[in-house]
Amino acid sequence: MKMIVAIIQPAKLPDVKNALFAADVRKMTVTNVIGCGQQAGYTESYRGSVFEINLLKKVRIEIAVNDDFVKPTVDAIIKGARTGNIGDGKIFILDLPECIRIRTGEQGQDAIG
Amino acid sequence: MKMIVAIIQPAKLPDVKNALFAADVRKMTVTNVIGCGQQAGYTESYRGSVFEINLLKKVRIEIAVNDDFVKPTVDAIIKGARTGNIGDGKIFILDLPECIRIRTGEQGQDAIG
Amino acid sequence: MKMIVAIIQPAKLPDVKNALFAADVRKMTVTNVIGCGQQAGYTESYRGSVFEINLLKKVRIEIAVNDDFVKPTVDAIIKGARTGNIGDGKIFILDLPECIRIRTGEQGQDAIG
Amino acid sequence: MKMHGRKALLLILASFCAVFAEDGTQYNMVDTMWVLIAGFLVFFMNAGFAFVEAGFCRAKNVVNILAKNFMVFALAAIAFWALGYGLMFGKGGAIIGTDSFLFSSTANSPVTNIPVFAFFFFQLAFAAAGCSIISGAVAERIKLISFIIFGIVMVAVIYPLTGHWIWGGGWLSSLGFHDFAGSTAVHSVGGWCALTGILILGPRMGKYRADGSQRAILGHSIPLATLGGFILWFGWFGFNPGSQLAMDENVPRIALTTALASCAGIIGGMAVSWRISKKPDLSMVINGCLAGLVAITAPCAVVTPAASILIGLIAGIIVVYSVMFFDKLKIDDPVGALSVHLVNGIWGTLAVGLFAAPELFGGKAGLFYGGGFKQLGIQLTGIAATGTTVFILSFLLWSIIKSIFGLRVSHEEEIGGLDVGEMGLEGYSGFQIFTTEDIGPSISFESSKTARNKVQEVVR
Amino acid sequence: MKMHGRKALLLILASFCAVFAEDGTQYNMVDTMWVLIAGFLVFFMNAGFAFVEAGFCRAKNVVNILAKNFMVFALAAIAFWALGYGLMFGKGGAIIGTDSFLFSSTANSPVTNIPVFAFFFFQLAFAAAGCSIISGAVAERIKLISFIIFGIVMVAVIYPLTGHWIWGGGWLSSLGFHDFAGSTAVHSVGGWCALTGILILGPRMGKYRADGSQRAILGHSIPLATLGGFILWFGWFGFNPGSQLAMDENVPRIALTTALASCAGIIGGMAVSWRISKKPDLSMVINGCLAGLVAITAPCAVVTPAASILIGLIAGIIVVYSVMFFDKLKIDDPVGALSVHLVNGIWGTLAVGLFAAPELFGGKAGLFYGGGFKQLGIQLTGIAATGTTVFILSFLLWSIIKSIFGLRVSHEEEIGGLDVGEMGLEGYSGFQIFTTEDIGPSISFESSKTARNKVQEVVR
Amino acid sequence: MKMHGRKALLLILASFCAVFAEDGTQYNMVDTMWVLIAGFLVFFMNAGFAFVEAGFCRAKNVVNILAKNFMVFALAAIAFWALGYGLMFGKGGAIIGTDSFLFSSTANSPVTNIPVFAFFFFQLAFAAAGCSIISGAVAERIKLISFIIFGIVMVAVIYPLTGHWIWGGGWLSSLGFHDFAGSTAVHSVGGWCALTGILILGPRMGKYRADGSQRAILGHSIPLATLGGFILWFGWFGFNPGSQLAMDENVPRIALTTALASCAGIIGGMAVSWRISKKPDLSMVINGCLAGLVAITAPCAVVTPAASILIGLIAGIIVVYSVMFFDKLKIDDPVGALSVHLVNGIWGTLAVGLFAAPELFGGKAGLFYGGGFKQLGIQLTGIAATGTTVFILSFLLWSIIKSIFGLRVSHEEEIGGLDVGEMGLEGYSGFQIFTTEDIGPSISFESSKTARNKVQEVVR
Ligand SMILES: Nc1ncnc2c1ncn2[C@@H]1O[C@H](COP(=O)(O)OP(=O)(O)O)[C@@H](O)[C@H]1O
Ligand SMILES: Nc1ncnc2c1ncn2[C@@H]1O[C@H](COP(=O)(O)OP(=O)(O)O)[C@@H](O)[C@H]1O
Ligand SMILES: Nc1ncnc2c1ncn2[C@@H]1O[C@H](COP(=O)(O)OP(=O)(O)O)[C@@H](O)[C@H]1O
Repeated sequence: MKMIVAIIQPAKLPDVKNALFAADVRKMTVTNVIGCGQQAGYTESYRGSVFEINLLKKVRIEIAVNDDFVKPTVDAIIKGARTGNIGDGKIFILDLPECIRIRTGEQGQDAIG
Repeated sequence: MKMIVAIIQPAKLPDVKNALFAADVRKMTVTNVIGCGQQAGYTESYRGSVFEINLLKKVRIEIAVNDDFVKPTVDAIIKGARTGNIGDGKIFILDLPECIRIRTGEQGQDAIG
Repeated sequence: MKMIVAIIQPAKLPDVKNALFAADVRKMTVTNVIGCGQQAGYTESYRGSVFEINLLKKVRIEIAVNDDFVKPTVDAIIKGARTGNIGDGKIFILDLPECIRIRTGEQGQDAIG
Repeated sequence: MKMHGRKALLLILASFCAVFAEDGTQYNMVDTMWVLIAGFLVFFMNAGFAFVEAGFCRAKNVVNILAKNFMVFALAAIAFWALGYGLMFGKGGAIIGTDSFLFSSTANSPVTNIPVFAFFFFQLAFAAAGCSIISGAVAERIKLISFIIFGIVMVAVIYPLTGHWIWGGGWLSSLGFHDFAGSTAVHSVGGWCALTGILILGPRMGKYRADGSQRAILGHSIPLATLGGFILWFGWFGFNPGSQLAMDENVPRIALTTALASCAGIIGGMAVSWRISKKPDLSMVINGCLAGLVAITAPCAVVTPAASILIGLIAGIIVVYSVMFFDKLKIDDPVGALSVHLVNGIWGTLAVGLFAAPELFGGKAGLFYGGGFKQLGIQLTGIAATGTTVFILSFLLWSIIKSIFGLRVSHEEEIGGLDVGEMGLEGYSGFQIFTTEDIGPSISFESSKTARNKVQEVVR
Repeated sequence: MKMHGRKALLLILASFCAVFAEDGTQYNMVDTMWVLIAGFLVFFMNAGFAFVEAGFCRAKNVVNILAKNFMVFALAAIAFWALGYGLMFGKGGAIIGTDSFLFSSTANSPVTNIPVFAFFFFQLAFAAAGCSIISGAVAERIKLISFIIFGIVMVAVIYPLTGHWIWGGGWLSSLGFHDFAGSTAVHSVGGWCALTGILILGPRMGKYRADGSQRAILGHSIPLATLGGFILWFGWFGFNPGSQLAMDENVPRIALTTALASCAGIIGGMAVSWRISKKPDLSMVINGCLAGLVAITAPCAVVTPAASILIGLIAGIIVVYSVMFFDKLKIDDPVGALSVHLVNGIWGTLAVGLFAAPELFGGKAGLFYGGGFKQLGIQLTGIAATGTTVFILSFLLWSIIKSIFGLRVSHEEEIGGLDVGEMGLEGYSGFQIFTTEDIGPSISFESSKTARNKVQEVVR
Repeated sequence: MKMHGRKALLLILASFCAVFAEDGTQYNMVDTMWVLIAGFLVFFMNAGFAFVEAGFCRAKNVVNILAKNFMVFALAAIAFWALGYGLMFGKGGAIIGTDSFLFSSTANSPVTNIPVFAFFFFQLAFAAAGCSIISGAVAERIKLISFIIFGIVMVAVIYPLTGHWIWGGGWLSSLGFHDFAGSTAVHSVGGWCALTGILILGPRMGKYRADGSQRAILGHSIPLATLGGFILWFGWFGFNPGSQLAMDENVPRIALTTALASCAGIIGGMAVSWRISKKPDLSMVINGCLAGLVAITAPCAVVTPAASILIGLIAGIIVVYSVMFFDKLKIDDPVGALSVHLVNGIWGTLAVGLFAAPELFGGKAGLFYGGGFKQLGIQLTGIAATGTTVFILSFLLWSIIKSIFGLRVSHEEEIGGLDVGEMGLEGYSGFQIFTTEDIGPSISFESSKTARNKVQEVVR
């Protein structure tokens, strides 16, 4: 099993979710994060001083999947999140040796979906 | 060492924390997340339109433990979080090759606790 | 590649960011978390009852790096975050088998930076 | 008011209770104080509009909406001072006033019991209210500069023009059109401007789906919206009773009809939304309250308390259906300004023709009080004349502004929020806020009907 | 007020300063304006109650609490209009009024200097206040529909009944019971209803632990609660001085005693909470202010400024201990309504019997001013009679409602929040909010004493 | 006001419209009501100050700032009651009042048309305002106890001393110094105290970098700050027009100059900030509004409406540059209190000497109205005398407090927030808030110039 972690633009979350659903990936955990990457920030001004915001709002999606689902999942994320602009984000794939469903105690591949 | 990541119902956090303390697991990192799983959402209405909320509030707990602590930790989480209802959540267990305590620079198993 | 996860004091984020930039690490994802560790909490009072806060505000930094960047990154985090007090936090290092840049579809070491 | 013998004498004596200005003009200081305090309350309604609108918008646009409302009084003041007051209350014909520009102490005033400064102050507060109505309707997508320019011209020209017809001695008032505190003169006029603005701007991104269905875009702070509702409600006790422009024995009744209509509006909005969506929708209840207030604004002085309850109740019912109706037409009004101010402004103006009680209306009566269709016809004339005029003028004005400055912010800015794009300042520094829409209403999953069907039961 | 010769003449002349109604009745327009404006301020207190209660509740219940407070004026208005006013101020015997139902211009009024519409408006605002008190006490667990029904019946029947005894010419007023602006008639009555509600409802889930100790359930927005406190404070300058129902030379003194008592209440609450918890607890300071205001409500017109400071100071001290006392009894009152309104309503009513100054009280005097126990005894009678009656009636009413509709939401709904369950709408869309309690107060770790002992030093 | 024959007779008759107190003194009840209501509005400004300051501070200090503002009226009341009122308005020489301590009904009053209770109430509200100004300037780093002690002594001694000179019959008023509602007496005095406080406290941690550049420390809630701005604006209609202490024909004009100056201040602040930072900075627009209000406070009764626009416009321009200027000097004023109250208090006081119109100023005139430098010189004298005195006294007072209690919280507490450290209570329980500064303005990356240069384009 793999743990897929994607950092995307907040505005693309609905698209990514749609694409994942279309690929039959229906479980995920979403976190509000701020990110710092290639993407330039923007300036704001407050009480006479101008300043740069370079930690930008992003959304982090965590999806645990069986190995055969890795490709469809990654593809769906890319499909939903890509605009071609800097700041589109990253996908990280980690090994996931174990997964347990709290409700039933099921383990492994049965528990993930 | 392992990194245990559990997604649970927000309301169960106190119980899980109690169960972990009882199992002598006293270190953890908690994040506010929203999750999408088997659990159905609920409807809200706003200005005449009814809509479904299907990204539900969850709590993510991250616990780094030595290998012999994995089972007690998982058991404690299940003990604290299980209600038997859909939405109880998942536990993911990842390998954790290294851990460092920032204060002392200690590494590995000494650093984790 | 490795996924470095550091839990630090919120007030040290600027210092850590500075230290990372100085070490030429410019990409990261930051999350607001609350943590429970060795550090004691503090008391608040509300409407006549005194209570302890022992889940303290922390910041979680996630940095994906190539293997040769692990040491500089860890050193920079320690440099920026260490005060020598309890509560300084932890660094966890996980294996990261794969990384994909959403914008370009690049994979692996090319995608990470 | 007819006076005979003894009473007249007493009134003459009573009139001594006044302070005399240097030029020998005599003002009633009780009336003056009343009008000033009412003006303060109307002024405070700016805060009410600001927070209703801010609460019903998303967090990423909150600074923008607050700025518009905070500055609107300033813009209105200068515009009304220079041009608007003269067009509205200057001496002139049936169509428009032609003197008293650049307001000063010698300006023309329709009332003699209070100093012209007090009258101007009160009218100024009214003019700003008209402008505030628009800002909510076009929120979350309009360029700041374009709104500002529209607001200035609107207060300087459009509002005074129809205002002159109704309150400045123009043709509608000669006709007998009755709009006591401005259901038409203020609220509908603002509403028509808002409507044309929305028509030209189009809906917010993501509000309507490809399949024609609509998504709820949740307001970011119901507490702020509720605060705004309370402040508007409070301020309305200056708006309506203050419009008597004197403290006489009618004022308490006006305060009471105002209060009762708002209460009935709440009950109407609550009942209908409870029926429709199985829950009493607070955002609709607030709109219901405001709808009741808008509707009673025209008839508040000429109807009985019992009639005011009916008028308000109907307003509260109308507003809910109206919100849903506009959404069907894909007319995207984030705060319900059209339903509250335009639709209920019309309803309230009509209500004069239906419910006016002869003993309160100088012998004339509404339809239900045996006065036949006469007054109703006059009211309809006024509504139609004002509506057509303001619709055309505001449509033209928006179009001109659009061709020069553009009306709408860029797509990127709309997604990222007008606070970053237009204001360079975020509303809630340090707070973790989901900017993605998905937190609120779920998007539709056409590709996945099964998932959708499951979402029924309420869990947690 | 006694009048002789010259002065009487002047007063007669002064009385000409009034406008005369068609029916020859003469009203004082200065008084009328005062009562109206005071009524507006009292009306605005609805917002104050709403935000104190909203701020002291959790974010997941904020829409529910706001809705209750936003709608309460509407419910009270209709109930008071139809039934309450007649029972309270209608002509009738010592027990209850029996005419003036379905209020209209011919309704009975105890005062003649202002139109009955003004009097009704002012009383209406008061009636709503009584009902608002309850909503905070039963917050975060009561079913909306059950609260609404209770509120309507309470304003229609319970409040007018005892109100008739005290203000409507009933037996308590004949006895000489003095409750100027309603420490008992409004605040204690609301407080008793709140108490019976809490007793039947029980505490919020998780408020008291198995071992009997209590957990703090933190309010979600101290800024909103503070805003509410400021608005209530502001509104009280209508509540107390307005209750004179005339603008005479006593009013400034009443405004001053009101202000001073609130200040002393703040200082009392601050000092005690500082002593007890080593920090000045702002939530207690706000309660202290309100406690001072409630306590001065009965005696504000008959005590000296110096006495008002003492009354307020004691109120501020009482309120802190009272909050802790109710918590010991496991009577869970999220906003401190019992301590503020019930306990200090009683204290304020007693204070008349202790501090009334003969020169302000028509020659009668309180205990400390040499008047003996007479007035104190009367005050005690009033408190006991009102308390017993309201306790029993409200207990019955809650019980009946419980048996028909149920009083309490389900456990799931209480955990997930009433906003989702009862209102179908969340307060802060897009904001990331921890719904788990654990963010606030820590739970107790009986199993892990050592961990607990370490939590001492204050770090970051 | 000169009176002749017929008019005098009428006025005498008019004066009958009053209620007579037992002691035969005659008060004007219209004036009394006006002063009371104005006092309520000024009182409500406390809420305005509280929310402007709270909004412009960080979330971690919000309870602290609210508590200071909520309690300040209480502290001021007791201090002013016991000592301040006597020093300010007691009979005495040119320097200080020497009776009327422990205020009671027999206290000295400069006005005879209203009861001394009303006058005291109004002055009390003013005294609290002076103190509120300071709390914003020293926010986010001062110890609560030290601020409380400063506030008490300031209201008890410093404010009354210079207040006596200006309003209590002291030497400045004899000289002809004109400060109608307190640009100097209230605002500058508060501003000077704030300045010395900041000088001794030093800037907030992290506000200025080693290289001398400054970082923006963002306010946590622009909605709250805007709410505060609206409430202050609303309250100012009590502050200025109420200072007439009577309801006469001048009051409407004063209300109007107040309104126009605030509008012009908004436009000034908006225009300048738009020019400087390419965006209209709402935080500056709010400051601009308040600056206009402070500036018109001294001259509001003696200038024409046109002049008031100019005065306000200049104030709005000044305030933006002043904020930037103080930041250059590393004088860290989180809310802009110095720029609003001190700088524009001075500007407004000078404006009397420039713009006073002879027909409104008893024949005397300002420089631009042909009066030469005379009045300007007097105004300058007053500014200098008050400024020097208050600077020295407040500097001494802060120093003494510092040596006894310390002024500043510990570094840990400042980082972790005063809410935890000083108040033991957090403002937003359950909300996820970034306490790190980095969310707002970015830190400087001296070591990494390239990264910095890239940050230009505005994306999402
Ligand atoms: N190496 C990394 N480690 C952790 N987070 C990263 C890393 N690289 C990118 N991110 C996250 O992805 C977001 C987008 O990265 P960015 O470099 O702007 O996008 P792009 O993929 O277009 O180069 C960043 O804001 C950050 O949150
Ligand atoms: N495969 C997964 N990947 C990531 N998060 C998951 C996954 N499965 C479940 N979750 C998280 O766990 C939560 C509960 O899942 P759900 O399927 O409702 O529970 P159950 O364990 O009862 O089937 C989800 O809301 C989601 O946050
Ligand atoms: N084993 C762990 N698993 C998960 N998070 C941890 C673990 N240990 C520490 N943390 C996180 O690091 C933070 C600091 O830990 P603490 O023990 O106080 O610091 P120190 O490194 O000084 O011992 C905690 O609040 C928690 O968020």
